[in-house]
Amino acid sequence: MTEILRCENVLVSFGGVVACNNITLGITEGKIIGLIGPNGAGKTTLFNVLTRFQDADTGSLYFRGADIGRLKPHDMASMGMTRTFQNINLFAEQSTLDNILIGAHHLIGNPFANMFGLPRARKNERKLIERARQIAEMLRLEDQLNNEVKNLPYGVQKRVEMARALASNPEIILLDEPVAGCNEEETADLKEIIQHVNRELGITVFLVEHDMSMVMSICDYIYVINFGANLAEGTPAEIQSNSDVIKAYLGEEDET
Amino acid sequence: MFGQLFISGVATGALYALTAVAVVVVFRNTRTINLAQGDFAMVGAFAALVFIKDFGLNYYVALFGAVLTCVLLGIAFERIVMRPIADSDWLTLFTATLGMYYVLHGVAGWFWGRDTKAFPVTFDPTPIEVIGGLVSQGHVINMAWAGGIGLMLFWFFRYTKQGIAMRAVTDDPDTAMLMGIPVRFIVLLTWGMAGFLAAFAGVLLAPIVYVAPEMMDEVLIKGYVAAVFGGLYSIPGAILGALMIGITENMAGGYLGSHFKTATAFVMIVVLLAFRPQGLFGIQKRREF
Amino acid sequence: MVDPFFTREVKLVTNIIRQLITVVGSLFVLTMFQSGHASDGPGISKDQILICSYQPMTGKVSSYFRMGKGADAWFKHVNENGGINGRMIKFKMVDDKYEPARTKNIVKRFIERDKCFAIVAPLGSAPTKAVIDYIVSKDVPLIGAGTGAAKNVFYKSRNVFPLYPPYDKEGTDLVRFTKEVFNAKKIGVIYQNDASGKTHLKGIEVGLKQYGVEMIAAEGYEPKEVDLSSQVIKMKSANVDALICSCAPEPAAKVYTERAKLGWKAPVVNVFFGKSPKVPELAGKGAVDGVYFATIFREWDDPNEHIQKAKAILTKFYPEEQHDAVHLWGFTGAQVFSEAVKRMGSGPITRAKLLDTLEGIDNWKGSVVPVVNIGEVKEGEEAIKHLLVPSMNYVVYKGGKFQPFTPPWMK
Amino acid sequence: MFGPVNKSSLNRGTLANITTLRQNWGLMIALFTAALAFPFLPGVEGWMASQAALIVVYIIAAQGVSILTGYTGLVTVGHGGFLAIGAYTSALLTKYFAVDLIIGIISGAIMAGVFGFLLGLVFLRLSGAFMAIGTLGFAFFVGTIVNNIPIFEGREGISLPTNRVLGMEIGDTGFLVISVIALGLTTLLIYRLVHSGVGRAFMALRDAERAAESSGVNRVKYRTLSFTISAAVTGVAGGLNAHIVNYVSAEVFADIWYSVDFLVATVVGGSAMLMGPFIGGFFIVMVPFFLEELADFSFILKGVVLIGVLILAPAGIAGVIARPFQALRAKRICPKSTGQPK
Repeated sequence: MTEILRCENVLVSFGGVVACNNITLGITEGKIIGLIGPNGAGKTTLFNVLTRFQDADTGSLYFRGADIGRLKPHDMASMGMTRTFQNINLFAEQSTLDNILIGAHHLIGNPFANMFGLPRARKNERKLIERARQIAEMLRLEDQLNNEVKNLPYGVQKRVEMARALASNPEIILLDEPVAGCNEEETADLKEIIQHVNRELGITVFLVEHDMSMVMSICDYIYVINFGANLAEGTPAEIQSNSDVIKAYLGEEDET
Repeated sequence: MFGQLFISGVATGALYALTAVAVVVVFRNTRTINLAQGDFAMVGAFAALVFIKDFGLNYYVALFGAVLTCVLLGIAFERIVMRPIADSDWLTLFTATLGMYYVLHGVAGWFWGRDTKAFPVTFDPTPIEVIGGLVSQGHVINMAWAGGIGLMLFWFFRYTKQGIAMRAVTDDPDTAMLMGIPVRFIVLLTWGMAGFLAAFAGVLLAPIVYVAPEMMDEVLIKGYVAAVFGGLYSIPGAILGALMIGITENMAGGYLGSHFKTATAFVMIVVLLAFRPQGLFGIQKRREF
Repeated sequence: MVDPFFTREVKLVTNIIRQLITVVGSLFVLTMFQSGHASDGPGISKDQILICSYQPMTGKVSSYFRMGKGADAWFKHVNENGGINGRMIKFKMVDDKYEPARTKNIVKRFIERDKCFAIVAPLGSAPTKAVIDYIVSKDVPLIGAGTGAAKNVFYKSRNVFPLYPPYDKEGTDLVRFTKEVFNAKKIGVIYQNDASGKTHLKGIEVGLKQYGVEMIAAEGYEPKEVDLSSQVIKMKSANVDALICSCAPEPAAKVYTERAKLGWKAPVVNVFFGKSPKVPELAGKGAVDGVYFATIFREWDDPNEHIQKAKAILTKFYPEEQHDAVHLWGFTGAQVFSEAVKRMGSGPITRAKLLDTLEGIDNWKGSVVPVVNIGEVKEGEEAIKHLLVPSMNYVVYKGGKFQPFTPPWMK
Repeated sequence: MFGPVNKSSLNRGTLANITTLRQNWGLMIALFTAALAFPFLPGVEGWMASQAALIVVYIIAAQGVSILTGYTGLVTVGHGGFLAIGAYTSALLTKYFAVDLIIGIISGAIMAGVFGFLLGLVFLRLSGAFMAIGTLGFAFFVGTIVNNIPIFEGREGISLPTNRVLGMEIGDTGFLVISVIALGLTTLLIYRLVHSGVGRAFMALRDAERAAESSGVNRVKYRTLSFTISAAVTGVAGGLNAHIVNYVSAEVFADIWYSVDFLVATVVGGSAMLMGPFIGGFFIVMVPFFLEELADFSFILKGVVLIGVLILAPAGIAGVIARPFQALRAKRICPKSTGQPK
């Protein structure tokens, strides 16, 4: 099993407050990996570092062994990494189809050729639309394609975000709290989708989540961080029985 | 020459300061650049003019009347125009204030004509000497008032319930709402305050820039630049920005040549924004997710 | 203040309707019904003469709209007294915001759609420069435009009747003034950074050579600049013997306030378009005391009957206006035009005849200008001979009023 | 890779695109034919052609603003500066080098585009109020330059030779035809832009900058591109504006309210709609036209309409007009759409 994404000794601080303190973790290809930790443990910051929205003060990042510490957020998509956001971050004024197509932005080729509608670009565009439809089909969004996403229900918007992530043809998807705010039915739905994506499409999934039962049931491997530092790692079963983790979640609740 | 240029620059900067502060006060709580701020002031100046000339009132009574007029105008503007579109994007709010600019401009031109009018209260022409430079009394009085209002704002934001609530709304409107702060009321108060500051700006500037519908246009634009200079969130920053612009302008006018005088502020702002997009004293807001 | 409201609202509605009708009408109606003599020029009907004028009603120089109001007041007065030879004068003023691009479109409409007989008393150097070629090419008379830009005054056409002398000539005269009245050797100039100021500057440079005076400082200002202190401070520290101020009333007031503040005593002469009762009013009487102004008109308190009549007319039709020399600019063009129409009698009225009649006005003392003498211009000659107000006088502000002043060479 | 492709859904999608295309094209072609035929109608006089050309100029300028403000979400109050750059480039070339009108206008657009590119780079990190003030500063800066450097002749202005294309004098009618053709090209450009990956990227940056970045949109590249295209389109308007009156003067370009007029045109018409600038440009030019003798009323009316549009029709007048069409289209294309997940 090869590691697709790895970070070593990542340290990030905001004006004296240390958000990530020497975090090291590796994501094995083809798995669903979870990242958990109490509120304010630095999960989102780590996500931002991995997707290059945030620069680490020290530490290194590797994607398939190549150093990605200096790349920009928009370089991630063409490399095969994509993410979703904690609160829904869709292009609200645009249709579902357009939202999905943006996900495939790095596949449009030469922007000028695309803009002036040269034959090859047109062909490419048609192919992208076709693929967007297939993704929509898979996520049961085909009836929403022409609707503006701001008018869609919450759970559907979550699926649109997922579809957008898939459109970039990723090898790994980073999901920032994919089921936050969803009801049980929607959660089950998304869980199924995540598993489908992982098993049928072979895409590695790295997710941050607060819903423990969901994390425990779908993850192959889990990292726990607390106060910005590695606390524990292991299979769901190991984590559930880890005393440090239990203490972090229960005993020291008021200090986080 | 340097001393005199400096002092005159400070005097001019003080003219921009009141408008800059008003721009900041509105921006902090509504995230809107108020293009009508200058026209509020213009209405205030005209109101004072009418009170003094047509009703024969005392200067201070007229000032009070102007303040009342402008506060009501600010509140009415919030209730009628800004509230229905409060949830819209930046562009919408900005252009709404622009609409108000047009309306007030047109109404003022219609009521009072386009002619420049003298403000009946003029100051004693004997100048006062300050560290080697001469300042006219009008400017000194203007600076004193501006300083007084600055202190009052400081006290307001530091010690009054409304002021603290306003600051909370500035920091995080959503949390403030959850904490039980009546955000709507605070926004209304903000606009009232904008009117209050505008009235002072209008009446104080009237003897210096003279009364006409477009009297505040130039001051207003410099006021924005000053506000952005200070980072748009900081009142002391806005005042400092205004003074800096006044001084730099005068220095450029004196040493580089008058052609470049008015452009100085804009060159400064373009260069500043290129290197410090958050303004001189602005806080780089953490990117939120 | 109540009555104008109502009339303006009615005017608003009728205006919109009229505009719509003209636009739609001229699309579909090919031949327009023309009344009056078959031989009459455009814009002339049996009972009306249509003349037009572009004015900065709004925008940055809107205070110069006074010129339009002056002309309008005169024409209202004429109409109230039965018009001229049975015809009323319709004076149409349109706002161009002092933007040349708008002016051009407006003038096109004047000439092509409205069929204006003549353009009378419009305002502005830049707008006029933008449209003068077009106006002349359509053979339309341009009478009394408020501009001293060289192009407009020296335009080679019979159709142009400039109002006052070009600014560069005035500039040269002012240098002579500083030399012979102030006995200055080194002068400074503060000028408006636009067509008027720069033309003055050109003339001043000519004058420097002619009279052996040196210009050691020249500072410009933007028309709407808030504060002119740096310019005045620079003048003072350059230690000039005398100052020429090519300033409009509001900036002039700012300059004199600043000058008084600094306690600077060098003598000053101001160009004529800054001569306004506004200056002492805005700056305070003390600050303007002893300042010389060029002027092209008599004072409003001059006992001359025409001045007093103009005052009465203006008070009647524009009661809220404060009397200013700029009103008289408008009066001049309007009065000369109506005199010419009067002289044409009841026969057919054409543009060619108007030009001939205007050129026939000699030694006429019936307007706010002391004497109007319009010379003859042949095709291809400069319009400068058409000047309505050829001479320039000087006043000095002393003891709270403008007093006539005659420089040595005019005695 | 994604499982079986459902043919029927694919057809529906293609249909959707083609219908959008056809409806817009139909309307646009009708509009342009009408505009081109207009000057040749009986009873149309020269001033109407030049008035119509002025409207066209405002439409093009508003289109320029709409690219940046409407589609990319960066509010600009400084497009008067680009207009000036386009106008002066074209003016100086036609006056001193006697180049063809069309080449002059194209050069103006290129020059404005170059400045747009630079400004885009300078203001890379700005948005919202800061962007507005920054662009405002730029416009003033350009105004000061043209007012004070002798070759631009400041407020005195430059009178230009009569308009010639390929050596022929074109007059008002010919000029209108040229303007309408230019408008056609800019409209086509915007249409292609909006319906391509580039336009999608612009709108993505507008709606959710971070999500766009994580989807692979290079923020720097696309923001700068948007600035460049927007400035170039406004530069076209500038070139036309110079030749419509054969006169350029700093009197106009040093004035912020000119830039603001374009913004108003964009917002009133509908900032992110193809039709928006058309309605807005018409509005801005025709309000003072209908109220030409009542200048103050034209101010008031402009303000009241602007505020009214913002409150009643936030998507602009074009949004109101488009609403029934959109509803109709949605019904036809997605008859089953209920807005609820299955």
